[in-house]
Amino acid sequence: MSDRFEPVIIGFTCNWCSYRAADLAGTSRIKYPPNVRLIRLMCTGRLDPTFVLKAFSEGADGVLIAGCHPGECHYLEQNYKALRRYQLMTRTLAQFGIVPERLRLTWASAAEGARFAEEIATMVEEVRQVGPLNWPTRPVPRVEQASGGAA
Amino acid sequence: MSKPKFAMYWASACGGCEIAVLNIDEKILDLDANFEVAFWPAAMDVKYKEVEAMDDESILVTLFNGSIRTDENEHMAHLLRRKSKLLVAFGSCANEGCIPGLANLSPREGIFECAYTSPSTENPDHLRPRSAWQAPEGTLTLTPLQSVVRTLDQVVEVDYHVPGCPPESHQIAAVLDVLIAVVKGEAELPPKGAVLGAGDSTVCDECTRKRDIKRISKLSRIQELPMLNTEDCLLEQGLMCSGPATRSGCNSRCPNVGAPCIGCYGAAPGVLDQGARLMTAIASVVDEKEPAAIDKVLDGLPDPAGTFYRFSLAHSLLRANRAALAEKP
Amino acid sequence: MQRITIDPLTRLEGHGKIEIFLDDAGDVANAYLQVPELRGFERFCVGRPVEEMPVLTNRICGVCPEAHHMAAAKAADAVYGVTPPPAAKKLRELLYSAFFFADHTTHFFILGGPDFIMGPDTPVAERNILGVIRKVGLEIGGKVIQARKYGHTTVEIIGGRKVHPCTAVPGGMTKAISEDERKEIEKMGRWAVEFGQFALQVFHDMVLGNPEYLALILGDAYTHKTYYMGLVDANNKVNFYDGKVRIVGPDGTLHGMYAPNDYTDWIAERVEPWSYLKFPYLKKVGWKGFADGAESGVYMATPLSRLNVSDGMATRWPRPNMRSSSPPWASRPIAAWPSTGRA
Amino acid sequence: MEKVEGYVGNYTVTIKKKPRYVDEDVCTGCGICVEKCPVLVVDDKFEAGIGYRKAIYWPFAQAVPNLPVLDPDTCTYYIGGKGGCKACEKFCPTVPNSILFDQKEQRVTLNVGNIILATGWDLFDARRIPQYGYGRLANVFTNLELERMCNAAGPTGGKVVLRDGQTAPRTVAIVHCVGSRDRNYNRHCSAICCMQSLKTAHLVKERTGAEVYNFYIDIRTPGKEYDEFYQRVLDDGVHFVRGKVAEVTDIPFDPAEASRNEAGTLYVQVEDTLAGLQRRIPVDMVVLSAGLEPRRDSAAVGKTFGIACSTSGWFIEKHAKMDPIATMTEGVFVAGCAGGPKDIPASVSQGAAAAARVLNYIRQGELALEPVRASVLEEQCSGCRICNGLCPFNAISFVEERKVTEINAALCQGCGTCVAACPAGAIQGSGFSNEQVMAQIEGLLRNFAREPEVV
Repeated sequence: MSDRFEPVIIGFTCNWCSYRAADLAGTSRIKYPPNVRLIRLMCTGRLDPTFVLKAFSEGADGVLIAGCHPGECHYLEQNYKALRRYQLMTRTLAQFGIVPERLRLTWASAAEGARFAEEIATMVEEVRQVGPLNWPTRPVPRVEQASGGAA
Repeated sequence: MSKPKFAMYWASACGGCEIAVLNIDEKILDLDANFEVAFWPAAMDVKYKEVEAMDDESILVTLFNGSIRTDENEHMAHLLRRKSKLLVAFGSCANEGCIPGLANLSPREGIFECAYTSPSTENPDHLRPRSAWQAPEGTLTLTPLQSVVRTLDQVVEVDYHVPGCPPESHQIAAVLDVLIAVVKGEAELPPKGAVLGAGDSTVCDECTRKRDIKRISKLSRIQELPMLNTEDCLLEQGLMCSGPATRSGCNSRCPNVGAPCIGCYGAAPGVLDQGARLMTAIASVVDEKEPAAIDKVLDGLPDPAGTFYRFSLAHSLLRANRAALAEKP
Repeated sequence: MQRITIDPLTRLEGHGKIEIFLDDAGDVANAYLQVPELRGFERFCVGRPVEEMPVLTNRICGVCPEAHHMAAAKAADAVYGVTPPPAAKKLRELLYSAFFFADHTTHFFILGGPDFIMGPDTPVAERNILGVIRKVGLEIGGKVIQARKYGHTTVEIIGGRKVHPCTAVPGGMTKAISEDERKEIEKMGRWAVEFGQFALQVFHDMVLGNPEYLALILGDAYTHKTYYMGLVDANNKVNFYDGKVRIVGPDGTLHGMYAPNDYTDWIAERVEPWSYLKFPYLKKVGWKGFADGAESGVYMATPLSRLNVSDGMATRWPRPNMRSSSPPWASRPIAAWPSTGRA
Repeated sequence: MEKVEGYVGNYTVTIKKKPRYVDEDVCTGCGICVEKCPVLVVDDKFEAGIGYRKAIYWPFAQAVPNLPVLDPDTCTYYIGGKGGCKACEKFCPTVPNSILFDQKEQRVTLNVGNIILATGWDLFDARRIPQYGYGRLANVFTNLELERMCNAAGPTGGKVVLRDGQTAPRTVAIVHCVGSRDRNYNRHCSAICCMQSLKTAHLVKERTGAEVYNFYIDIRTPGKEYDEFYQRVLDDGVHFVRGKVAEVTDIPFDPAEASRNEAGTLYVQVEDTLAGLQRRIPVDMVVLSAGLEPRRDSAAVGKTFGIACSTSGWFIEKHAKMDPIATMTEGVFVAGCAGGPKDIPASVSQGAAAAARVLNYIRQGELALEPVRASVLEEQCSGCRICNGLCPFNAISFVEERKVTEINAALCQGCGTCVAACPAGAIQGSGFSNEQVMAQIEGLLRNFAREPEVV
């Protein structure tokens, strides 16, 4: 297998549209890179920035958020909240040294299997250009031996 | 039976926690009556050597404030963990890294760059403090700074947490009462890992300002809001306030005097990342739908990371800027 | 070369350790006061909004956060080119003075002071606040606690919190004080004046009254003939909040006077490889090592130096029957004062 | 309907009942008052403006309750406040008198379990297309006016006549898709105007024997026996011109055309797309098949009932295909054209379906909810009210006394937006909880071999 960098991307999809777009892409045998690992949420409104930070800190190289087109949200307008959070997250993550290419928000209705697959392919390429993130793991307290060990 | 030992130590800290403990006023006598202060650099002349000579777990309770910035801080954390039965992360520095934790937003090298080449510094031969330096009379050592600030529980097991910058004196007094009751056998020890001296909601719970449904159309800075009134919620008047995502317990000190809450009591119970809570709370109530209009409102926050993680950067999920983390110790 | 290490320094704010090298005869060859602490405020304040400086920089020191709070607020005023309204200026001045009273009570009875109240020969374990209370008794100990309580309560009323105040913002203060609050502050203030005289009395009886201490203080160990720097108001009286910075030489002659924002013309900081802390000195005199005297740029910016550079306090003692002789510092700069404390 | 509070099974509805000025309990519906009332008023509601009614009148024959109502705007008793006439009161045989001139507006509160919104539709105002001349050219009618004309009980007794009320038209033009399928007005197809136009063509042909021209874009006959009816109308000899009418004018193109036709003839300018040529057809009468539009107040009504309107204004159903009569708010249903244009059979079946759903709830007495819900940890909620404005389903409400927020499980749809927004982490989702999602993230990234960095 080629040794080129294969980014790991966590995708958050919405149960009513982008998750179904992924299904449709699958059923219509559309090929797209396997780098994205999808997590289903009821709505992109459910996306908590903590999830994005968790993904990056656990080793993801990119995070994709895919929701319904504005105005078509199954819950009427909750994708607007996802949009606002995305815009604030991009600004904050920049100060952590995480470039905008690593966090992507896209809209894909249940019928847009092809478009969703294309969106994933583009993102995989972009993150491949940007390179691995390799966020260091979280320090774990070292448990001292009970006896008076060396300082 | 001699009194149980009490210790208070400060790692990378400012001494505010010590003053807050002294500010429990008369209750300091209860401390003296029920405990033998074994080690307290701010107020007692006990030296490190003497602490190392103590038996393990001979100190009943150690209030450890200050974050882990240098090797010495870490060494003392391990030492006091060994010597103390109960190690309490006391104050925001030990719990979340506090304001000095903001140094994690840029590589450690920047600290030396700024400090030792500032406009008021005459440093023609570019001297830098070094971990070991050969003086004519002998080698002098300085504990080196680590690449990023860490919190106490990222270095050693912590038994209890007392948040706040500094913890409010009435809360410290309450924690002291619990300790005294435990010592006298009148009360059980709280569950390990418990947060003491704080409420279980957020600052808004104790804030006396009127609150309404939040819809933010503009975020301004305090100097742009001379007409802030004392009745309504500051956030609703367009001033960024960290109250909604900051743990209660301080009786909403700052908002009650017209200043915004800056988040010093850390995250609400069970919350992993205080900054993320503030980010999502503010973003969700921005009253715009078009990306450009949303951006215009968000421009009211010139420093998002600094605002959302003012006190909890070192304990957040990401902990630091990528470049800072990448710097080898 | 024999070596004595004092690690850590205690009963002060901040970290420090002293390395003393003794020559073969056992005399001190050299001594180094090393500060092993550096948090990088100069670096991480870059990029933060200017109006947050008062609440970020006050975390430089938890014992004197009010000082950094005010300095940052005044700097922010200057950035916006605004002068706070008179009421705000008075509130800031009152907060600063209350802090000065509370902080000095802390220093006098808890930090540096115990060395003198308990005496240099008392065992180490006793030389602290708990020892002081045991020695002077609960009655006086209670007064000390009361003094600190009043000082910090005033800071809390004006500054919002006892430690790390939050009400100074660019252009003024976020909160005024009510008439009741003013009355309460006045009540505490009057009590504090009493306490001040009591503390002076304690100092006279326990320290100046004890020939052994007097010899120690006036001895050369504590005598530093250096430059003195302090803030003075328009008629050259001590002021804590505002005014010009006045510098006098070891012999009392005027070295210079400048507005605080011109400090880089007068002060420079020296870097030493064995301490994170830098060493400020008078630029115009120059760095001549850690030495006293008129040629060395080393200067003192302490309560003593405030008195040496000024014509006394701006306010007079309320009770005329204070000992008639004018305070000793009236004629020439006092060189001898225990300058422990500020590392 | 002024205010709706509560939730499914527990709605409190406040209704503003306008005064009828007739005592419902006493009036027998004899109609003498209507007979005696001297004031004649143009009825632009039921009679579509081509018929009259009295100041006191029946809204329409099958009105429920079947009682007259007095119109204060046109009754002389109220005009100028002089209290004149009172003929209806004089002749009313009931004791006590049914006419109550000073009856006041009432607030009625009802406790109901479910709500069915069958608020219907508005007719597209044909005046908005000036080139068709409705309201300017006398003999241009709307489909609703023709409906009343063809009705035997209507103002013309079923005879199709021109605006003068006597002369029967010799040639009639029927224009389809007026204000529908049109980017400038309504993009949607109003579903019923094709069939209605065919019916009008058939009736006009049958009653007047006139030459009838139907101008259409597509003939849409989706229902049972609909296309057969279309074939029959074709057999009647109705002319079908495929093209969108550009203009209806009474000005002849040139003197030659003027001489060929009488004054007052209307010329219909159209491009016949099948024949591929421009045509100007002289007719006596033009009937505009105006489309269906959402009620003007649908946005406000939607807000009152906590349901949403789509961008075009129709109420949004829970699911376009699988659940067309429920809405996102549990317990509120939509039936008929309020949800979108449809014909009578569809409206009737939706009405029945909505009633059946409601009966289901009433019989069961309890409600099966989707498992995914949000709930507030009361002791952790600080009452900061960040979440209060985030729920389009009004499931989030603020309890003023306890200064905390509450989520109504019946209304919550489980989208989780408030769970993700709560700054205090005080709102938990029963499904897709933080722990579950975080575990998935860790799981998905675990094989990404990285030991924890023990420093």
